Amino acid sequence: MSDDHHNAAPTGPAARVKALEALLTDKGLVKSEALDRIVDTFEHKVGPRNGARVVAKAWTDPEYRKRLLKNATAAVGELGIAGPEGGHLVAIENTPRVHNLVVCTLCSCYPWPVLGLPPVWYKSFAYRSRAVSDPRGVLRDFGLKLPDGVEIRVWDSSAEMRYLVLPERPRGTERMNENELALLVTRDSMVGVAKVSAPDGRARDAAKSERKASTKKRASTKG
Amino acid sequence: MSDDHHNAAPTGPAARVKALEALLTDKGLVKSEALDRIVDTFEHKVGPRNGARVVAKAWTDPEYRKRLLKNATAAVGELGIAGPEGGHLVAIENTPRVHNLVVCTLCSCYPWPVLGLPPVWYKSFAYRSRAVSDPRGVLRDFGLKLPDGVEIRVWDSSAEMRYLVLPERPRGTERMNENELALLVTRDSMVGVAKVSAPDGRARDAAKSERKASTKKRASTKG
Amino acid sequence: MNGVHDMGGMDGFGPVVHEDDEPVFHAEWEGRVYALVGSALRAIDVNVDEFRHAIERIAPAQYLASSYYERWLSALETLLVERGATGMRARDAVASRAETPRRARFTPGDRVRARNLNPAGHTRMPRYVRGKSGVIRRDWGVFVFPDSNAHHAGTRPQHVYCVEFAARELWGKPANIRERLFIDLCDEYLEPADKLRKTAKPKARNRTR
Amino acid sequence: MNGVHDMGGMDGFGPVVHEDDEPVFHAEWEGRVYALVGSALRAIDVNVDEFRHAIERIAPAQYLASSYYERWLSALETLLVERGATGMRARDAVASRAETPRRARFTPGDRVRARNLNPAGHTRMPRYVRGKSGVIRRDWGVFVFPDSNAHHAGTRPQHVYCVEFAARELWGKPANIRERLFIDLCDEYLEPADKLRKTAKPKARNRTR
Repeated sequence: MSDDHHNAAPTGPAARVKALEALLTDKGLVKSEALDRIVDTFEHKVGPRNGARVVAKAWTDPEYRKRLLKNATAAVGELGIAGPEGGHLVAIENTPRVHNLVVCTLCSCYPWPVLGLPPVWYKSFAYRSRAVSDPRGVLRDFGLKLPDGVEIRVWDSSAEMRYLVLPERPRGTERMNENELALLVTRDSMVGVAKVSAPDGRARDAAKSERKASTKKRASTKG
Repeated sequence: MSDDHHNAAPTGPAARVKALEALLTDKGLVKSEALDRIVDTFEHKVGPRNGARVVAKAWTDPEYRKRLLKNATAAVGELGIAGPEGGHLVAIENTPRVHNLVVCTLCSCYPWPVLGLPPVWYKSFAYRSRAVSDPRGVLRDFGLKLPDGVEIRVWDSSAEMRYLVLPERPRGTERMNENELALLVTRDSMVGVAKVSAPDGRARDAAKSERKASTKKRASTKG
Repeated sequence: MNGVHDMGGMDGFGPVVHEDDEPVFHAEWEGRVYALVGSALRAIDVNVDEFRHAIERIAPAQYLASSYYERWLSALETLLVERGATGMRARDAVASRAETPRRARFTPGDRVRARNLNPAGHTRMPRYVRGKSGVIRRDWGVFVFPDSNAHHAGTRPQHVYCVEFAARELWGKPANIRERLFIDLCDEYLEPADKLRKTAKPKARNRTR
Repeated sequence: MNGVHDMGGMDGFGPVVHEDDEPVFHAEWEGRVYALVGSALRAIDVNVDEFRHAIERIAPAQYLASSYYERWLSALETLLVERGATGMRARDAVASRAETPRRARFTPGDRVRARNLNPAGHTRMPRYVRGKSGVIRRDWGVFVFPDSNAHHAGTRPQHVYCVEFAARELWGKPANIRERLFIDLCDEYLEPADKLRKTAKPKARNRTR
């Protein structure tokens, strides 16, 4: 999206938003500082790192995995993750035979607390229109070609349930711990348009060398 | 539609058309004089007056009406009317109990030889979308409110058949001849979004004085 | 294709606006486009189904933002560019080969169901009738099959029928019982309605996950 | 409403384009709109269904020409103007009245058909499942009914189920048998599939005209 030229025009969205905010703060309906906090939260605190922690924990803790699949809202709550659009979370598990894909055809519902705000492709008309009728074609757009024998399950989140895909743990990660694993888990894999890859050479080395440090830092970025 | 500003811009349709015509005449694929003739034909020669002649004749000549309802292509051909989009004409007759309405939801197919090129409203998304699902609402947009007891038949011309509505002959026109009647018949009535009205003033007086006669005559125009 | 052009039954386009004393063309270029399309398409062997499909292929946002003749113009440009890639020669005239028409499978009075077809290419069966049941009212005779003809994949000549649908079948119970829809559908678009409807069943399982 | 927003199964939007290292917001105003919507709607008592419907009410051509946050902005403006007409006071809180939930009509394993509903207002049942048969997989419990809640016409609390559809049921025979769709549908959207399907029949007549 190139919104730059919009910003210049007085009727562009930037100007309209500024006018709206002025009106609403003037009327006492909103507070600019509260808006600042919301923007900051979604730019810096809530994001796919939350979901990655959940996935990594489910990969390494079989009991947690069970709780996650049974009641995802409660299970992510154990990690301090909660918030708007997170009241009815459902985790769906990929297996070698079943691949899950999440879409919202009618708007762009998304599990904010675990994945943050949705990327442009998730909100795109191309994705919203074709994910339900041509999921294999959509996955090919992402460079993911699944074997014919794999069943694809598409989840159209039309009501209040919000879906988190629990991707398959990649081979070659048996020695990695929870924090290292979390670094591998991408947003796309938790929506179901990608698989999680084992780290290649360099990254694997990096993961090893930073094993201790990373643990502490990421824990402090919790929402 | 305000296309005026387009004409000024070099990338507007007017400029693009000019460039196309130059290219195609240059390649010998089209001839400008042939294009002139086509434009002239549809601006001045082919139009709803053709259909009006057909309707007026059907109102005044019961045998012609029968032929029209049986094979409209042949019947309009008797009046020298033919041309593109006229190869499979079908006439559908309105009665006091049945009102017909024609639309083309997928593009804007229209019986050119009898009605000319379609008006903007026929090509509008509003008409194409709602004529099939809410015909009574669409007719209200045209100011036509039909009694609840009247059945509405919508014809979506999705194949090569092109539909011409044969409207009801209005009361009070019993003394009018074919040429006078043709002047009453509007384009909209032959698409089915309007009824044909008797001429006001003069004709209404005539209608009153002919009350008795009309009963009998109308009986003869029944389907 | 299930394009935005297939707008039967859509909401949101507002009331129909009628223009009094409307001219045939609202600008000179509209007339030129109209005339050019008819002449040029013949010259480069583009059939009507292919032209319609070129209009359907206009990107949805552009389609909705364009006027009727702007869409004609865009489609013509597209076809010329595509043909230009092959030196503006006519394509192999597959369409002109004489093909044997399919025999009529239905006769007036037959109950039929419009099949649930979702072709990626051109089709003249709008979405709003698919899966719905109606009655054959007329057999119009044999016509070219738009779905193949648009792609120069043969004319596949077949019968086209006028099929009647109750508005309630199309739009559900609140629809007026005194409203019917008539639409002309190709033989291939239809299946007998009286045979048991075979729905694709998900296997009976206890849980999804 | 059968709006352009209901795009499941539509063709023509091209491939999905992926942006690497995408920022959360692509311009500062996007973040402000996001934050404003959440805060302002609460202040003027607009529920999420009403907000979604305000987005759906954007004119189709504008909807397709706008980005996600541009649509949020337009919807917010619309709602503020509409509320402004009533002095920006919250509407009567019909939605907050305690209503008795409808009892669950279905249980996991039941075969159901999505009803052919075409409401003029807000709905969360997309067109592509209507009339199609599937199987109840989960009962998620009781939720507000979006179709009424969006119009402040009561919450009509009812069960929402996860319903499984075979891709072939939705898209016809060419669909891959190894594809299934799961969608959460309200009790009122569904009817038992095993009862004989009553199609609205046109009266048997010999001719249409």
